[in-house]
Amino acid sequence: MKSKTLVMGVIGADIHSVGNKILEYALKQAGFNVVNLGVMVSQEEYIKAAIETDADAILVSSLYGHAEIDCRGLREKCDEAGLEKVSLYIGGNLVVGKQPFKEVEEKFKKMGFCRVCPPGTPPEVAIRDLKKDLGAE
Amino acid sequence: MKSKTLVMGVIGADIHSVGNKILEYALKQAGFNVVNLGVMVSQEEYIKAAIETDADAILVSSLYGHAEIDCRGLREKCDEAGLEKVSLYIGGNLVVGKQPFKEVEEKFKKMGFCRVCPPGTPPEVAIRDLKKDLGAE
Amino acid sequence: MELHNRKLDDKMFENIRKEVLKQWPTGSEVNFDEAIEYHKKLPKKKIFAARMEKAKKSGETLIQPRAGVALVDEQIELLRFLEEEGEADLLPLTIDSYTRHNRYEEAQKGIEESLASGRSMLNGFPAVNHGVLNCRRINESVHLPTQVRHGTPDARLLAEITLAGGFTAFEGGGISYNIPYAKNAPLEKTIYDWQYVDRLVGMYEEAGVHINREPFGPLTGTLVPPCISHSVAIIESLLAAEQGVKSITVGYGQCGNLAQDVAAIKTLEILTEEYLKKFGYHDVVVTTVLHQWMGGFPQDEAKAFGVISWGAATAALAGATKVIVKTPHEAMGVPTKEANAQGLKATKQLVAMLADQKMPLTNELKTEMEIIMAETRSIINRVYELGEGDIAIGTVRAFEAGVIDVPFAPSRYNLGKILPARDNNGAVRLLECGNLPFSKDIIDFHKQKMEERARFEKRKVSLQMVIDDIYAVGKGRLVGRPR
Amino acid sequence: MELHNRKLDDKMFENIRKEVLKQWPTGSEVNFDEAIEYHKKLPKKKIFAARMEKAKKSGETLIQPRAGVALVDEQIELLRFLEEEGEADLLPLTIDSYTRHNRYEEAQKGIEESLASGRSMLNGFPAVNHGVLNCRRINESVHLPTQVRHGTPDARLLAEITLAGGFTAFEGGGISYNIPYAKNAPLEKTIYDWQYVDRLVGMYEEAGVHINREPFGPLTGTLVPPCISHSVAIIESLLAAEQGVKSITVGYGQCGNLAQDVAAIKTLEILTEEYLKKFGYHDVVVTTVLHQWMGGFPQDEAKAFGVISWGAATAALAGATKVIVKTPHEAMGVPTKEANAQGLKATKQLVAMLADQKMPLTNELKTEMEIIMAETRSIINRVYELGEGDIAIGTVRAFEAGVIDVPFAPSRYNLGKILPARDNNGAVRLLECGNLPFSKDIIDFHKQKMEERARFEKRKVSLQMVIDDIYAVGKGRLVGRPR
Ligand code: B12
Ligand code: B12
Repeated sequence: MKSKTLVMGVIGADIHSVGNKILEYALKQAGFNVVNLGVMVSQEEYIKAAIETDADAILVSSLYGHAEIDCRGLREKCDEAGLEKVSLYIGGNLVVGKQPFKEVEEKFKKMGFCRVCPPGTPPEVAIRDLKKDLGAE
Repeated sequence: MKSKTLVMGVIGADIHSVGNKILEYALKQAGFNVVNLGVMVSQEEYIKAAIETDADAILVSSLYGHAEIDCRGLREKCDEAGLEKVSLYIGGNLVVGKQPFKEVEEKFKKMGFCRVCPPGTPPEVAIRDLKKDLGAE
Repeated sequence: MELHNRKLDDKMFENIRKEVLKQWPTGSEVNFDEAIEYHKKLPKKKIFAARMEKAKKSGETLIQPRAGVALVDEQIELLRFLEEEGEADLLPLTIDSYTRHNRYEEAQKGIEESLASGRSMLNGFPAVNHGVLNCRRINESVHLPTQVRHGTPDARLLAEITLAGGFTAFEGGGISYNIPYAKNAPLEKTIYDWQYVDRLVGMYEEAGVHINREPFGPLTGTLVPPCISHSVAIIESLLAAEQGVKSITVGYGQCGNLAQDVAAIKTLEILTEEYLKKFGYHDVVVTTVLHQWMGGFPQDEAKAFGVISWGAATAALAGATKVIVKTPHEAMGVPTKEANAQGLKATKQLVAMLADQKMPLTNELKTEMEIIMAETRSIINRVYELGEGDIAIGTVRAFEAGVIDVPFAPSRYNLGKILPARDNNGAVRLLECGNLPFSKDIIDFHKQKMEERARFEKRKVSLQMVIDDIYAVGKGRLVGRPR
Repeated sequence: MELHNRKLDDKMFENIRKEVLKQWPTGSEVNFDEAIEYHKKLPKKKIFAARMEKAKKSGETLIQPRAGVALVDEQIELLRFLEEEGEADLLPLTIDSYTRHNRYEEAQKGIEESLASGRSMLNGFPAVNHGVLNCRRINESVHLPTQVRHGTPDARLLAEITLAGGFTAFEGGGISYNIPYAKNAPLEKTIYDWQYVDRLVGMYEEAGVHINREPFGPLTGTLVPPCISHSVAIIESLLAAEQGVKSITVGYGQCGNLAQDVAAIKTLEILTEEYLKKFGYHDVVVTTVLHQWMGGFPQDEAKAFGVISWGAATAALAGATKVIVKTPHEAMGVPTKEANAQGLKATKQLVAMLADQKMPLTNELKTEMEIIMAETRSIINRVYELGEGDIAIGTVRAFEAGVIDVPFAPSRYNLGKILPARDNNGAVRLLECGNLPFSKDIIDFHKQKMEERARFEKRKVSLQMVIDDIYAVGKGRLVGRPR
């Protein structure tokens, strides 16, 4: 079975690059085909990269708290661009402040993300979920 | 005006002696006539000392949390011994655990104490209150 | 009864034992041979002495809370919470104050009122009232080595019950659980009673069961100079070793100046081992414990976390074998289990983060070590002289003479003539050396240190400094400077 | 634009200024002469530079939080809480991330959504959108010196507005607010834009108004070796001094090994003063700041308190002039005001408790200081060479060549070839020295330190160590040992 392609990056004006580098490394080690757009990625850049690489999933990171504003409309724009089958993942410190994660999760699920990962989710967990969801390897 | 006489001590099986020594020192500096019974004082000892010295007030300390059990009936026994006019003060860490002080205060006021002092009450405050209540100096 | 530092003979021990086990009905539950069998079936990881020895070898610093409530099920819940949520390495069974004074009727009242009111009305666990089987039930409900911690001048019945109850470590000693914990208990009596406890432990050892013993290091917890607590720890170690104790943890209450605290932990181990060897006890394993700051705490919880963390860091940098942990509720009352776990977790973070750093042997550290060793040796040697070769007799005479003197102690068998205060860097020195058998050099050293502070503070050396120092940590400082 | 390390000339400055003030409508609120008048009426105790200088003289360690929310009244409430309940010595105005990237429309959206939702939807205070008068309102509502803290590659408009708004200190620099905070901003451009900011500050100084400047020390906050952050701090100090800045606070992010951290703070002050003098800037006052651990935090609040407290202790023992405080919410999100105050209070307790202790100059400390100084000097000297005598030009070339290289930085103008990792005692060393202009001795030193760790861990020196170290503090360790 061909290895799955993931587009990843940190959205908006967010420059938290450490987790992004480590996550890329771990996903590659796990056998994924990874396209890392780095930090400060716009919605358009994710979509463009996903189309170009025929990606299976887009992994959005947001650490700095502005994910709510930055992600608005992303699912819809993907669908418009013909990426209805691409799964959207998001992880990091998604909202401003320490808030009950259940509420945060619901909010982002409503926005069209299939998995919402709490602060500090380790790569092992991300990989396990991805393999399960994408039926990889 | 003659200086007021205070009987003081740490009640029950309580051996916390540090605060007791310091409180004695501060009360004496402030001009009170102080009879310090030290630690592990029984209800009977307070009463005996108060009668012998014609005390104006009894200052009970309890740090270790058993004040509720140790002080039960003290007011009544004082009254029986003819010490109706003697004021009862209590201070320290009066109950087991960190509890809202309002509730603790009420509990001990009901038991007949005229002033209930929260954990760590500084001697200055005790002295100010005593002077006011006893009309000293 | 005549006090000597000599192993209690078997017959005498058995005679006393009969009396002791009659002090409260639960005494009848004690069966020594059966208890030995019980202990032998314990898994190794529940044996306190073994865990301490392992930590000593690997250079770990283990963490241990204090914890005791009135009822058995609540005690189990509390301990399980502390091992799981709190990440404790070692557990305690902290005993209530009535039991500590052998007032079992009052303890019983406390149990009943706790049942009635639905919250613990006792400041610890009344183990004697609950008896052997309940102790075992607790022991079997946890996974870590558990120690009995208390403050009991006469702990003979408590020791019988809790050791038969399967606990593998027992804190205290005839000096350290008298002078700070009692008012009228004669030292002859408490040392003698603790010889019984140590002999009991010795009998367990002879039967092949390891029991850890720990003299209570911090004493009154308030500005106790290292030489005083060291002297008591060493004497109690010698007394215990004579009765057959093989695993001893000597303790010290953090004073707050890093160099002095590290020097204290290092010299405590060196000196205890030295004196044990000197007196012919060659097979005793000595480990150390640092108690996080034992004096008055700040009421604010965040500030308390600061104090707790500094104790944790000090324990790690000093390389103590274990650290006894305070909680953010310290100034207010016996902690909830959550607050207790918080103290543990802050401590765990720091002992683990600093596990790979040790304080290097600087000149400052060397000087502190030398002064502590000189002071302690002069005290112990004088105690030995006073006892004409018998350290037990010497101890009684030493306290009478003020050759050992514990600041702010409640006991009338303590002279109470010395006055400790901090020097300009926060180390605990003596503003008044009382009758401590110090050389002129040492006395001058203390005087000079206090004068240095006085000059800096532009005030005279005086009792006010001592008082200011007692309040200082609670108010957010180490040295109680004039306002 | 052509980059040189030379004071911007007045005419050019005024030309740029016209453009800058047009970037957002609030720019029109800025009136320099009126702002000078405003500043001159500020009480002395609100002047950041004065407070820092006083602390340096008296040996205090001041405490300062980070804090920013979307709306003005909430910002005032937050800061007042931090000065009263949190016992802060210095206050911040922390700016949101949209403003940092000059995306004022998005910031405006954030303000509006915050108004609508009733909670701050921005991770900081959008000062440009709020304008000069709102800044003054904040400034007038607090009692302490307040600094603008951000992370803005092009901070010209922000500086104009907040300085006219009466704040007396401004963080950042053309390197330290680019490399860790941007992806595509060319260094020439950001250094040039920051010359504008520094020149603006210089103009305030020439008009008799003291403004403190602080290069951002921690960079990416993640295993940054002292020589890298020191080099950036020194270069930004030189660039600032050239434009007329007189009060500079150089910073460093705690790494966790005490000896290395103390050495870092000491050498940072020594080297910055040395280079400023060497290049002819004789009247600049240099102070220092230690940032409590800037990498990934543990999620558990009690454990976070442990990390915070260790940072506080390190700052005090190192004698840093101030310490920037983390909070128990760090791993989770922007802290509530209560959590922020808790971090401050734990820190206050420790800096005050340890005020009278300093780390003695041990061999270990001396060695750390020597290595940091040798490394930093070799970098700065090479930068100077690369710039043919011009430190600004040299800096651009140095980043291209990897002569300065910031680990894990998002900027594509950073080579990203070096790899830091901890040695066996937790000090940050280099597993891969990349193109740093180090002597063979220094390279060997690092190699040997890494091999020592590898032997201890029984594994090869490898990238896995770096990764393990990045996670370590969050998981309760300093050195990321194999599990
Ligand atoms: C030092 C100390 C000890 C020392 C005491 C040495 C000695 N002989 O004095 C040692 C280590 C031996 C000890 C033992 C125990 N302690 Co203790 N101890 C403390 C500690 C840390 C400081 C007390 C102190 O000296 N403070 C400094 C002095 C100057 O202040 P103070 O005692 O509060 O007294 C001042 C004021 O309260 C006021 N005041 C006092 N009485 C009165 C009365 C009046 C009328 C007024 C106006 C004012 C007033 O004036 C005093 C002078 O300023 C406190 C916690 C804390 N406060 O930080 C726990 C604490 C009091 N101990 C406690 C306990 C439970 C014990 C033990 C049972 C052991 C255990 N389970 O851990 C035993 C008790 C033994 C016994 N039988 O009593 C608990 C009590 C819990 C509760 N009430 O819920 C505390 C609060 C700790 C805790 N949070 O668990 N302890
Ligand atoms: C280091 C750091 C910085 C560095 C970043 C350097 C750099 N260029 O990377 C510096 C100091 C520059 C910085 C700046 C700022 N930061 Co910052 N920073 C941190 C910190 C301490 C650690 C982040 C980190 O590197 N962690 C280690 C890596 C390995 O973990 P990670 O980033 O969490 O990523 C892992 C997982 O989350 C997961 N993951 C990530 N994304 C995804 C996506 C998917 C789909 C999945 C499955 C998993 C996953 O996998 C990653 C690898 O294991 C965090 C707090 C914390 N976590 O302790 C704050 C934090 C993220 N920062 C924060 C903020 C607010 C800022 C600033 C705005 C400044 C400020 N106000 O203080 C600026 C933002 C600038 C900008 N424009 O983005 C906030 C965010 C608040 C919120 N969400 O409510 C935090 C949480 C701190 C706080 N509590 O206030 N920061």
